[in-house]
Order: sequence, then structure tokens, then C-alpha cells
Amino acid sequence: MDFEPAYTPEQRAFRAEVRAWLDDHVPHVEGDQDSDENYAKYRQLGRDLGERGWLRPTAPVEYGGGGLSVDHAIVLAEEMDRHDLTSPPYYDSGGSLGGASILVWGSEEQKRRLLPPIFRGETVTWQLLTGPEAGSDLASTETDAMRDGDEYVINGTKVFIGGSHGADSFWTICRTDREGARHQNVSWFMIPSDLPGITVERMYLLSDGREGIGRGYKNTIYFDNARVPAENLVGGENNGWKVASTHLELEHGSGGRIARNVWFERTRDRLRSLPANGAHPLEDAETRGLLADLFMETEVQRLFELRNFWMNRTHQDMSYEGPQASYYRKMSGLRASQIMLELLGPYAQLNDAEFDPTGGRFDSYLRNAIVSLHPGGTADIQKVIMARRIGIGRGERERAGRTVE
Amino acid sequence: MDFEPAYTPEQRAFRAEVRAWLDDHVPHVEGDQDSDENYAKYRQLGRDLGERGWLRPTAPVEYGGGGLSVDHAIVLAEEMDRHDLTSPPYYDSGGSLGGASILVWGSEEQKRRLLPPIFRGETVTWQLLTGPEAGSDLASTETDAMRDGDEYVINGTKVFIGGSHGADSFWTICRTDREGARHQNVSWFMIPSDLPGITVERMYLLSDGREGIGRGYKNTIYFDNARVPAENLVGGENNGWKVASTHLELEHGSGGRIARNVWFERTRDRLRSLPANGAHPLEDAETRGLLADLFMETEVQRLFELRNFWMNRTHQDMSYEGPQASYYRKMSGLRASQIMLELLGPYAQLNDAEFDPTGGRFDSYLRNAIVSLHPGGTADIQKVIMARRIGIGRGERERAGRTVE
Amino acid sequence: MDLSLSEEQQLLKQGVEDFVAREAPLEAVIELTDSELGYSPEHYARVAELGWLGAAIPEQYGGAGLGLTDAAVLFEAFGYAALPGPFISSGVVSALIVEEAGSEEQRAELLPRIASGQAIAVLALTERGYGWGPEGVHMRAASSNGDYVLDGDKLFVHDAIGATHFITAVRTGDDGALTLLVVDASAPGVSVRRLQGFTGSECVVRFEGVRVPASAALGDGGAVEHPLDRALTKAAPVLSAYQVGGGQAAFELAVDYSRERRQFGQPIGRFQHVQNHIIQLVNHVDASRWTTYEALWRHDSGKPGIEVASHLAKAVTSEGFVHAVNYSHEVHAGVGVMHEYGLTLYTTLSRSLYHQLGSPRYHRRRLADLLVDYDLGPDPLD
Amino acid sequence: MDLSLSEEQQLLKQGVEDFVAREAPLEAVIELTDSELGYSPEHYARVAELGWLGAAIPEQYGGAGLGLTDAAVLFEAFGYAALPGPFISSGVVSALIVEEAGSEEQRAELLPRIASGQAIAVLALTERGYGWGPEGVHMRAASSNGDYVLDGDKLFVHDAIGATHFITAVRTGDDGALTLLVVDASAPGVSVRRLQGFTGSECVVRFEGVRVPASAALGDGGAVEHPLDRALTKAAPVLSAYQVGGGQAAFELAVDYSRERRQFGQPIGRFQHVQNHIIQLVNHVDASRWTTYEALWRHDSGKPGIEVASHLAKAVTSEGFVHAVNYSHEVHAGVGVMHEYGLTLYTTLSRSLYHQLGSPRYHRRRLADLLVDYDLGPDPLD
Repeated sequence: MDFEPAYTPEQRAFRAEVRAWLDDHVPHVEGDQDSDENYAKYRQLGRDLGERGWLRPTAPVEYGGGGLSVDHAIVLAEEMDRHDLTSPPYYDSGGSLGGASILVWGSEEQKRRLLPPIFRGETVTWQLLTGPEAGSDLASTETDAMRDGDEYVINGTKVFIGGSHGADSFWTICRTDREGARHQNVSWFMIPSDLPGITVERMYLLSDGREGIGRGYKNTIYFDNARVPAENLVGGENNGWKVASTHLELEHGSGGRIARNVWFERTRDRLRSLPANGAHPLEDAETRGLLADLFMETEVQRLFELRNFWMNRTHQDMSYEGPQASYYRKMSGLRASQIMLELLGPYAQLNDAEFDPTGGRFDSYLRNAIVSLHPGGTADIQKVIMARRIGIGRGERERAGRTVE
Repeated sequence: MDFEPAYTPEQRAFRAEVRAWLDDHVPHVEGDQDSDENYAKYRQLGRDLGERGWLRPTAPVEYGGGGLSVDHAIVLAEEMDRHDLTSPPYYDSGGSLGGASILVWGSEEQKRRLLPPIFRGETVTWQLLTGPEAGSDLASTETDAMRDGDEYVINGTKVFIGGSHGADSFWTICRTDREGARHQNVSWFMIPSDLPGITVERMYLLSDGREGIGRGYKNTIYFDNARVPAENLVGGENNGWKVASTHLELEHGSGGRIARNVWFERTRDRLRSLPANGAHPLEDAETRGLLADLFMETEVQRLFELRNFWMNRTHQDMSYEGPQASYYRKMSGLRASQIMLELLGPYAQLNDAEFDPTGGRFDSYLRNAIVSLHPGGTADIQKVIMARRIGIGRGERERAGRTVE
Repeated sequence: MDLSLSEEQQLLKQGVEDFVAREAPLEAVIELTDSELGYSPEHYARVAELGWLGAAIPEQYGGAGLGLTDAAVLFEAFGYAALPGPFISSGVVSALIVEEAGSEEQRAELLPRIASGQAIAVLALTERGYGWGPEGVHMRAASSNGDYVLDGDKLFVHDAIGATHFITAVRTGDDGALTLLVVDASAPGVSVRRLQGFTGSECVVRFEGVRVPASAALGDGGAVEHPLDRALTKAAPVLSAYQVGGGQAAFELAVDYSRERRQFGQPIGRFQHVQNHIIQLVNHVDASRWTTYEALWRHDSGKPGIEVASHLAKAVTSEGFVHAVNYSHEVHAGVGVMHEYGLTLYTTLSRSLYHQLGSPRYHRRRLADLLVDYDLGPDPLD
Repeated sequence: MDLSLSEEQQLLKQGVEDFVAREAPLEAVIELTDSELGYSPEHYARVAELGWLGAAIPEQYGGAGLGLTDAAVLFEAFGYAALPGPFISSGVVSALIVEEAGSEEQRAELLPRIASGQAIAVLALTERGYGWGPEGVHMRAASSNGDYVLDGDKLFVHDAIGATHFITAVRTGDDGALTLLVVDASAPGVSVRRLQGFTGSECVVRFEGVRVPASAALGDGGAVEHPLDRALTKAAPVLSAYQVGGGQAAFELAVDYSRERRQFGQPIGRFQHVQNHIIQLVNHVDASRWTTYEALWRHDSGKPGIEVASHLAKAVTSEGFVHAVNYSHEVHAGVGVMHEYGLTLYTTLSRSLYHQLGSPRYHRRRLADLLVDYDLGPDPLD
């Protein structure tokens, strides 16, 4: 066994190249990371990365990707992480998950047309999954796409969408057969966001603008007879549930990640920085015990992600591990937020320039521990999928969805 | 509000009488409380109590009860509790719950015939509920009782029954219509235990003889064409589910109780008695914190029981409170057992004359915290009932079962 | 034994519930949280007018002279409505401090004004340093020509915006005696700012060369540790009752949603996962309710074990309110985190009140210290 | 990075699994627990013969010279079968103590005999006093004519019945130096009795005027605190692996039962309440597995953070095993508490091993002390 990534000389050389480039190109921003001005800088970083093939490094070159190996992708992800950035550095769920799904399910023509703008960072794409009626029950979408000549006419509403700076396209699931059987009546579309009949309206949430770049708030999107060309239907009419299984598998955390245990370090260091009242809290046995609890929570979470990263990259047969990591992340995050509340006291709640030097890091963690309970499927849904994969009470154990072609 | 029982002068006088009587009559036993010899002494105590009408104080005099008020019953229960005894002082679930159910559902003739031996402590009765196939799903019993002339012919198996010292009668639910609809095909019977065709076989459990008087082990009971007189069918043929709702409501904890928080006191006192290693553990902040956790667990449990006692005795409309207390007792007991394991270290596990002066009190608590998870309906079943009573996701809120006529 | 509300308490409860349903529906409260003051002065005036603000203040000082349990019935209904305002901070916490620690003259002067709403007094106790009890007070008030001069910050002061007085805990004299100074909020050098974050009404109150006369010190010169502690021990379960009300609202929202919202072809309440959330939720609320009311009953009836019961109640309730809200969020998923829905009012409250008058850990530690030698009392049966 | 077992480890695992399936099916293990010795000497001899007992003992001392991870693979399979016997107590804990604390001569003499099963050595550390680490050792061994004389009890000694040697921690000399004496179990004055209760192999070992030569002290005369601590830090994750195996068995029993058992017209696994138990169960087992294997890997590869990882693993695993078994009981209800079913083997083990080599609280505290200044190490990316 080996729990550490072992880097090849090639990877080490690539890391040096990436690190130097990022040091030059990652924008230095002041004030609100998510202001329009700062967002524009991150968008430019995305385009610059895309131009070099570093935005979607493993995607094929012919579709605008980098054509690089997984080894390179790991290095890129890790180096972005050092800057506290994801790849892309802004909210682009429809690009990340839609791009991957189109690689599996799109026609050759669609791949050549739809993927390059995404993979090169030229466009931002939002995924539009849930509607007011759908919740976690994606298959029950009531957004309709009805064929009319060479076009589909879209009507309906999608909620909890995107972020604060708009998108170029929407990647979404619609009902294409109102009378069809469940799971056999839905299809996927890539929809230009500027079509007539599309309205975007802001939704304000508990997370309240402090979730990361471009994630300030969510949106409701209304389709009122928006007409999308039929060539933008991906994976075949009424075949949408299969595309969804690819999409959801990726969303449900089977990808894993390698990361430092940053929240333990951050919390301990913040605790150390708090003014003491007599003996420092870190000298108190109970406080130290809470710190140990936080370490346990975060280490288990780190190890589940590490395991999934390894399984995914080495093509191990995955079963319940994806939803397990996802479920654990949600619940462990909630428990960790509670420990922070006890450990740091009311300081954990602050996003106050005078009394909180972290820029609201813990305030944001505490809020997002709640807000993160539902996206990508609620904790309950993760448990339902885990149970199916373990095969509890069923004849057959469910298999994980296809994530590579 | 008043959280303390206020005793009338009459109750105080009655208490003095009971206390003096019990001091004279509760047997002083040595060694294993559950030995045959000691069990005989507790049986005699039951008979003596029965003779005075103190065994089932509120049951009508005409059926062998004491005809006393609830006020008297409270005092009797409390005074028995001071001797660490329940009423009756040995395992007699079929008497306690069957007696109450027959009061609600029995014919006048049945009350006069079946109740006096129970209420006077002359007989011991076991309840036979679950079968190998039935578990918590009482209605799916596969023990059949088929009418044949003036008798019913019983065939089937019941498990997890009774205790270590035999019983005179069995109070049980049987299927009386193999083809009947669920819940409309079962009936209740009082069955003499000495009928031909009845075999009793011991079951050894984790609780392993340390659960109280007469609860040493459980039994499997086989019926092989045992013939019971039809007059012993209670509540009408195929009307068993209604009788069950009375029976189960009582079993599910809606009765409540008034009790001191003994397990907090016992644990703290045991902790205090442990030999220290340098500073005494009670001076350690973390240990004290665990003690506080135990106090919280046990106080909440005590208050739920107290609330139910008050609701039950004052005929408040009860909803989910019975199964809530039952569920909480089960889960809180498990958590408390874990705290004891940490607080007392391996001493919590001992039933060893040399190193454990408590006579295995904590050993027994730890085992029973597990064994108690399923009797009277599993923790899951308690949650199912709570959900129905709260009306979660259903049109109608379910009402509690009838417990008084 | 009688665990029901008295007839008067039932009437009070009904009256308060009608009041908040009429005057402060959830939509109105959501709007209030975005206002500068954070609450409605009209509500405050109206509550004073109805005599509720002085519920726990003795009649001789202009209050209604009710028991703590009565006050709790009232504030539980406020908590149910998530009604913001310095009702408890001024009407209960500060009033009890003045009552316990003040001289007769101070009581006579301050309490009627608190009861009438003319004065809004809030406790300024905690400072930058870690630790949230009186032992954490380090700020000194220097003596100067018979006056005290205050310099320093008080942090995490609840309901400071709009307050007229700060009962400010400081150290005075050579021995650093704990002293409670009643400081006029309009005195030169006093400034208040709301703290930003996942917070409710928490503020920083800043004192820069603020002069107050020696007579601003509560009491007749004796030590105030014990009176302060007594007041906070009494106030804690009233605050807990507010949390119980909030938990109850989170419960009802979850039950209603579970009955209406459909997923996978049925109301989500049919799913045992959802049922489980609601069951854990109601268990937390009920545990909070009964520990709280037992503590209140001990106070009102002068039973022993008051301190143990108060610490228990605040620890169970502060923790329970957070869990209750979390479970409600699990039931509601996306809808629950939308500002306009209303659940997030309780979410924020649960985090904010978690620390007010001491976090669960603070109370658990004090509880633990008492429990080592705690005598559960004579057997009630003796 | 590679989280799979090596080919050799896979083969070992398969071999051990075949062995226990053949030689120690659950029915046989249930019978063993009622025997006087509590385990099968035939199993022990066979395991020694197969070279597994000395898995973690260096080849030069008659062992197989495998890594801790290899040993863990082996003992995880033993834990899966709930196989009783002093395998870990002698072959891992005592062997590591001798290796770390013994002189070259002692290593050469004792280790081959431990590996071959001729000697069964177990650690006698804890005493009556509260606290389960070396700091809890108070028993003195007096010097008398160059011998040591031991008087006193060692409590909660695992696997003492059938042992040939006790590595007995005592205090010697004027400075009360911690000393580890290898005491022959057959020496006059040594007696052993199994402790009764919800226990596994825990015993009291009594020393009454037991004389051992000065040469029985492990080491060359230097302090043994650190060698002992190193040995226990290494042994802990191997014991954790045994617990992981036990948790895995509790998981598989629950899954199988949930698929077979029908209630209310369907397999109980269809109920989300039941699913939830199994999901929490597997989360505990997986958390235990990966913290354990990371600790083992740190040991075997000499990575920093060995102590943190070991304490983390033992804390997570001892706690996790108890929870895993409890959840399995919730799935099984009545059937699970029947002796003949087999689940209770794991229940008893989970409570017994909870304290062996230190309870979760002991390890959590040691972990906490390390974490205050713990350096997570250079970023692996640098």
C-alpha cells in the first residue's frame, strides 16, 4: 500500500511549469472575490488556461481539451487547489459535468460543435437540473421540450441554478414525452442562454454570496416557448435517463480528490490566534479533545476522498464508494461546523473585517455546511443510492453509472 | 406546573403501611437472585401481595384486583421500586398486559374466570407474541388456531418467550383464518401451559441470566396440535388486531413512570469508589464532562417518562409520546452504556465478586442496552408508530390505541 | 404533579400567539432582519404597552410580577415567531441583573423604565478574550475624580443597536473587583456597530474615554459576582424557552412540508429517511422543552437544584435548537435555504443564541462541576 | 499511490481466509468461548506452524519478517472469524515489546519461541487504579539478593489463561523506574483467573512473593518507557485491523440478514430505517479500515506522523467497532442476541477490545496532545 501520490520526474517537471505559470496568471484580487470586476479576472484566467489545454487537460485535443494524461491532470488540479481554486476557477457545473456526459453520449458532430467552447474556457455553462416540482427526483421534471419541425419548444422552470455572473449555455434535462413511462420520457439539451423566451431571476439563499467565485446566489430560470435546434439534443430522444446516470455518477462524488486536511489546520491555527483569557484555550484538555474530534472527522473524510480518487483513476470496480463519500462529506461537514462553533465560539460566525482576519472563512463554512446538504442529491438520496449499490434487501446489487466511454 | 408528585395525607399514610409491610415481606436473598430457591421466595411475595389486593391495585375487586385508586397504585409502584422490584416482582408480561387487555376486551364470564388467578398472583402468565417469522410484524404470525368443535387446535412456534421459571398460562395471538385479509385474521387466546402438545425449550441470549428475577433466559414454545377450549378466545374471532392495539399501546411505553435518576447516581458513585491513580478521575475535566453527558441522557429520559406518567394518569390526549419514550429509552440506554464504558473503563464490564461490588450491575446494564433494543417493538418500529401519530406524510394522524375501557 | 399550563398561562399563551400571528407573520419578520435596527420599535412599544415586557419584573417596580414560567410561556411564543428585538435582553436579563445586583434606589429608578420600554438596557459582558462568563471580564474602569472612565471593547453584545443603556461589566479598584456600570448609550465615547457574519443581533460596543459617575455602579458596594450569577441562572431558562419556541416552529414547518411536498410519486413524509429527521427533531424539541420547564418550575417554586437544572436546560436547548433546525433543513432540502421561505430565520437564531448567556460547553462544564457532589435531594417518596 | 493489497498480501489473505473458514467456522468459535481455555491450542499450533504467528517477527529471530501491514491482513481475517487466542497478544504485542525493549540476547532467546508458539507471552500492564497506560503502573518489585520480588495484582490482562510468560510492568529501584520483567507463568506465587462479566479474555494475574532473577528485566538497563511506547504504538493498528475484520463480519451478517428476513411482506432491507443502520455500519467499518491501513503504511514506510496515525486509528476503530456491532444488532433485532447465531461473539469482542491497548478516550487524549503542535508535514506537492 502507498497512501502518498508518487510523482514521476515528468510530473515534477510539469508541476514546476504549472506552478510558475499560475504564479504569473492567477489574479491578485482585493475585496469581494465575487465582485464583477474580480469575476472578470477569473474568467480571463479560465480562458488562458483553456488556450493552453490546461482547463480540461484530459479531454481530447480534437474537441478543445488538453489531450494530457491523468498524471498531468492531477498535477494541474493540485496546483489550482494551492491557490484555493477549482478548475475552472468559477461556477461552471454544466461545462464540467455536461462536457463529460457529451463525451460519452454525444454524436461526433455534437462533440466537435459543443465541446470546444467549453473545454477552451470560452463559454460558461450551467447545469439546470431541478425544478420547483422535481427536487432530488430528477426524472419527474415538468420542463417540457416538444418537437416542432427542426426545433424543440421548451416550457417550464428550473430552480437553484448557477451563480451570480450569467452563463452562455444551459445543459438541462427536459420531458420529451408527457405520456411516456418514467425514465423513458426525458432527454438532454444544450441550450444557448440568449434564446428568446428565457428569463433568469435571482434566488437569495442562506449561503448569501459567500460560496466562492461566481456562486454568490442562485437563479430561477423560466422557459417560455424557447425554441432550441433539434441538433442540440444529446444522447437521443427519450434516452435522457442513461445520460443522467453518467451525469449523476460524476456528481455523486465518485471522482474523489487528493487534498491536505486544511480545515483541521485552519481551525487550529485560528484557535491559536484568538486572544486568550488567562491560560490559552489550547492548553485546556476539553478544547484539545474537540480539536481531536475535528481531526477525526476531517481525516476520515480525507481518506474516503483519497480512496475514491485512487479507485477512479485506477479504474477499480466502484460500488457504494461515490455516494458514501458524498454522504459523509455532507454529514461530516455539518458535524465539523458544530465543532468549530464550540471551538472558536462566536468568532466562528464572523465575517467582520475588524474581528475576523480570515475573510469570513468560518462563517462561510458554517453556512455552507447547511446549504451543501442538498445539491447533487440530498444526504437521503446518497443513502438510497448506497443501499442499492450494497444490495440491501434487493435481489441484484445496482452497478455504478458509466463515467467513461 | 409542578414536577413533583404531591402526596395526600391518605397517600402518606398508605405509604407508611406499604413500606412497613414490604420491609417485613420482601425476601432477603443471597447469591444469584434468579436461583430456583430465591425465585420461589419472590413468587411467594407475589402471592402475598395478591392476597392483599396490592399486586394489581387498580384492578376491580370483583376480578381479584385491589380496587384501589391510582393514588394508591403510584405509592405501591414507588415502594416496590425502592426495593428494586417491579410489580409483580417476577417476569409476568402476559399477566400485566394480558390482564389489562382482557379488562378491555373480555366477556364478563372471561373476566370472572381468567382474571382472578392473575390479579391475585396465583399464576404466572407469559405473553407469546413473536414467532420465527413474525419479528416485529405481529400480524403476520404463522401460529394457527383452527376451530374444531368446542376447541381451537393450535400449531406453530413462538420465540423469545418468558423467563427461567415456567408459567401457568400463555397469552398469545394466533392466526384464525389463513385466507383472511391482514389484520382481520388473527385472534387472542389464553392457553393453559400444561395442555398436551406444548413443548418449551430454552434460548440463550446475550443477556445471559442477568436481567432480573425470572428473566434469566428466554424460551421457544412449540404448539403441536394443542387443543384449547373455545371459551378461552378473547375479544372475538378474527378481532385480534383490535386487542393487539390495546396490548401494544401499553407495551410501547405510554404508561410512563416516576423514578429517581438512579443510573446517574449509581455510575457517579461507582466512579467515586474506583481506586485512583494519582489525581482522582472525578477531578479530571473530561471525565466530569462525560458524567454531565450521562446526566443529560438520563434526565431527558426521566422527564419523558414523567411526562407520560402524568399524561396517562390524568387522561391527557396522547399522540406520539408513548413510542417516543420507548424509542428514547432504547437509544438513550445504548448511549448511556457507551458513556459508562468510557467512564468506568473495563470495570463497567465486570460481574466479578472480587473486583465488582455492584453484583454485575453495569455488566448487566451494558448487555441489556443491546438486548432491550427489540422487545416491545424495535426502535425502528417505535419510529414508524411515532411518524404515524405525528401524521408525517399522511392524510390522517393515527390515534393511540385504547388502553382503558 | 401537574405538567399543564395554568388557565392564566393558557390565556397568556393564546394572547401572545394571536399577537405575533397578527403583527409579526413570517414575511414581516424576514423583512425586519434586513432593516438597520433589526427589529420593529412598534412591536417593542406594543409589547411594553400590553404589560408583557415587564412580565418578570415585580409589580412594585412597574412590572407584571409574573413568575419565570409565565415569562417563558410568553417568550416561547416569541421564539416560535422568531420575533426579533431586545425583549429578553432588556426585559429579562437586564431586569434580573438590576433586581439582583442593584440597590433599592437603582431598582426603583431603572426597572419601571425597562418595563415600560422607555429604557432598553442590555448586558455588555464578553470581550475579545476566549471565554464567555464573568471570569472573562478584564476591561478596567479607571477612577478619576470620583467618576469611572471606561476604555475598551465589549464583543458579541446581543441587541446593542437601539439600546439606551449598557450594563457593562468591568474591573475596578486595586483588587480588580467585578463591577457592573450602567452606561448611557448616548454618553460621549460610546459607539455601537453590528458584527457581520452568520449572526443575529450581536454587536461590538466600544468605549473610548467614557465617563460615568460612581453612582452608575450597580449595588451598594458589595461584590456583584453572586447577584450577577443568580440573575443569569434565572435568565437562562427563559432564553431557552425562546429557543424551544424556535425549535417548535422548525418542527411544524418540517411536518407540514413533509405532508405537502411530493417526490417519486408520494409525499416525502412517506419515506422513513424523512420520518427519521422529523423524529430526531421532535425529540430534541421535547428534550429542550421539558428540561427548560423543569428549571423554570424549580426557580418559581424555590426547589433545590436550581443551578443544575438551569445549566442542564441551556446546554440541552442550545444544542437541541441547532440540531432541530439542521433536521428541518434535511427535510426541506433546497427550499429551506431560500431566504423568502423563512426557515433560515431559525437557522440564524439557533447559531446566534447558541452562545448567548453561555454556550452548551460553558453550561456543561458548570453542570459537571456541580454534579460531582450533587445531591439529587431526598427521595421524593420519603 | 496504491491502496490495493500487494499480490503477496492477496495470497496471504486468501490463505488465512481459507484456513479460518475450514478450521474455525462460527459454530466452532461459539463453542470455544465456553471452553476453559477460551481458544483452541490446535489452532494456535497450526497458526505457528504456518509461520503466521511470527509474521511481524524479524527473520533472524525465527519470524517471517513481514511488515505490519502484512500482519494486519492476517489478523483482519482472524477478526473476521472472531478467532480467539493470544495471537496478537503474544505474536504482536509481546514480540514487539521484546524487540523494542529487550537486549540482543533476550531477543534471540524469546522471539523464536514466541514465533514457534512454544512460548506464549502476554503483557501485564494495568492495575486496579483508574488509567490504562504505563503511567498507571504502581506495582513495585523489591530487590532481594539480586532478585526481584513481585507482589500485587495485574488487572484486565488479555489472554492470560494459557500464557507461559507475563511481561510484567513494575516499578523498581529508588527512582521507581518502569521495568518490564519477564515472569514465568509457572513460577511459584503466580496465579491467573479469568474475570467474569461482559468480557473476552480479560484476567487478573496475581503475584504473591514471586521471585525472578534480575536478568528477567528487559533491556540493557536503560529506560524502557520509550521502547514500550514504540511497541504499543506499532501494535495498536494491528489490533485495529482485527477490529476491522470483526466490523466487516458484523456488516456482512447484517446485509445478508436484510436480504433474507421478511417483515410486513418484504425483505427488511427495503425499509429505509434498516438501510440507514447498514449505511452507518459500513461507514464506521470503512473509516476504521482506512485510518488503520494508513497508520500501518506509515509504520512500514517510516513516514512521519506514525504516532498521530496510530492513535487516530485505534480511537476511530475501537469506537467504530462498537457502533458497527450495535447497528448490526438493530438490523437483527431478536435473532442477533441469540448465542447460537454468532453476532454476539463480535458484540463481546467489541467491548473487550475497546480497552485493550487503551480506550478511545486514552488515544483521543494522546492524539489531542500531539495535534496542538502537529505539523501535517510538507505539502506532498512540494
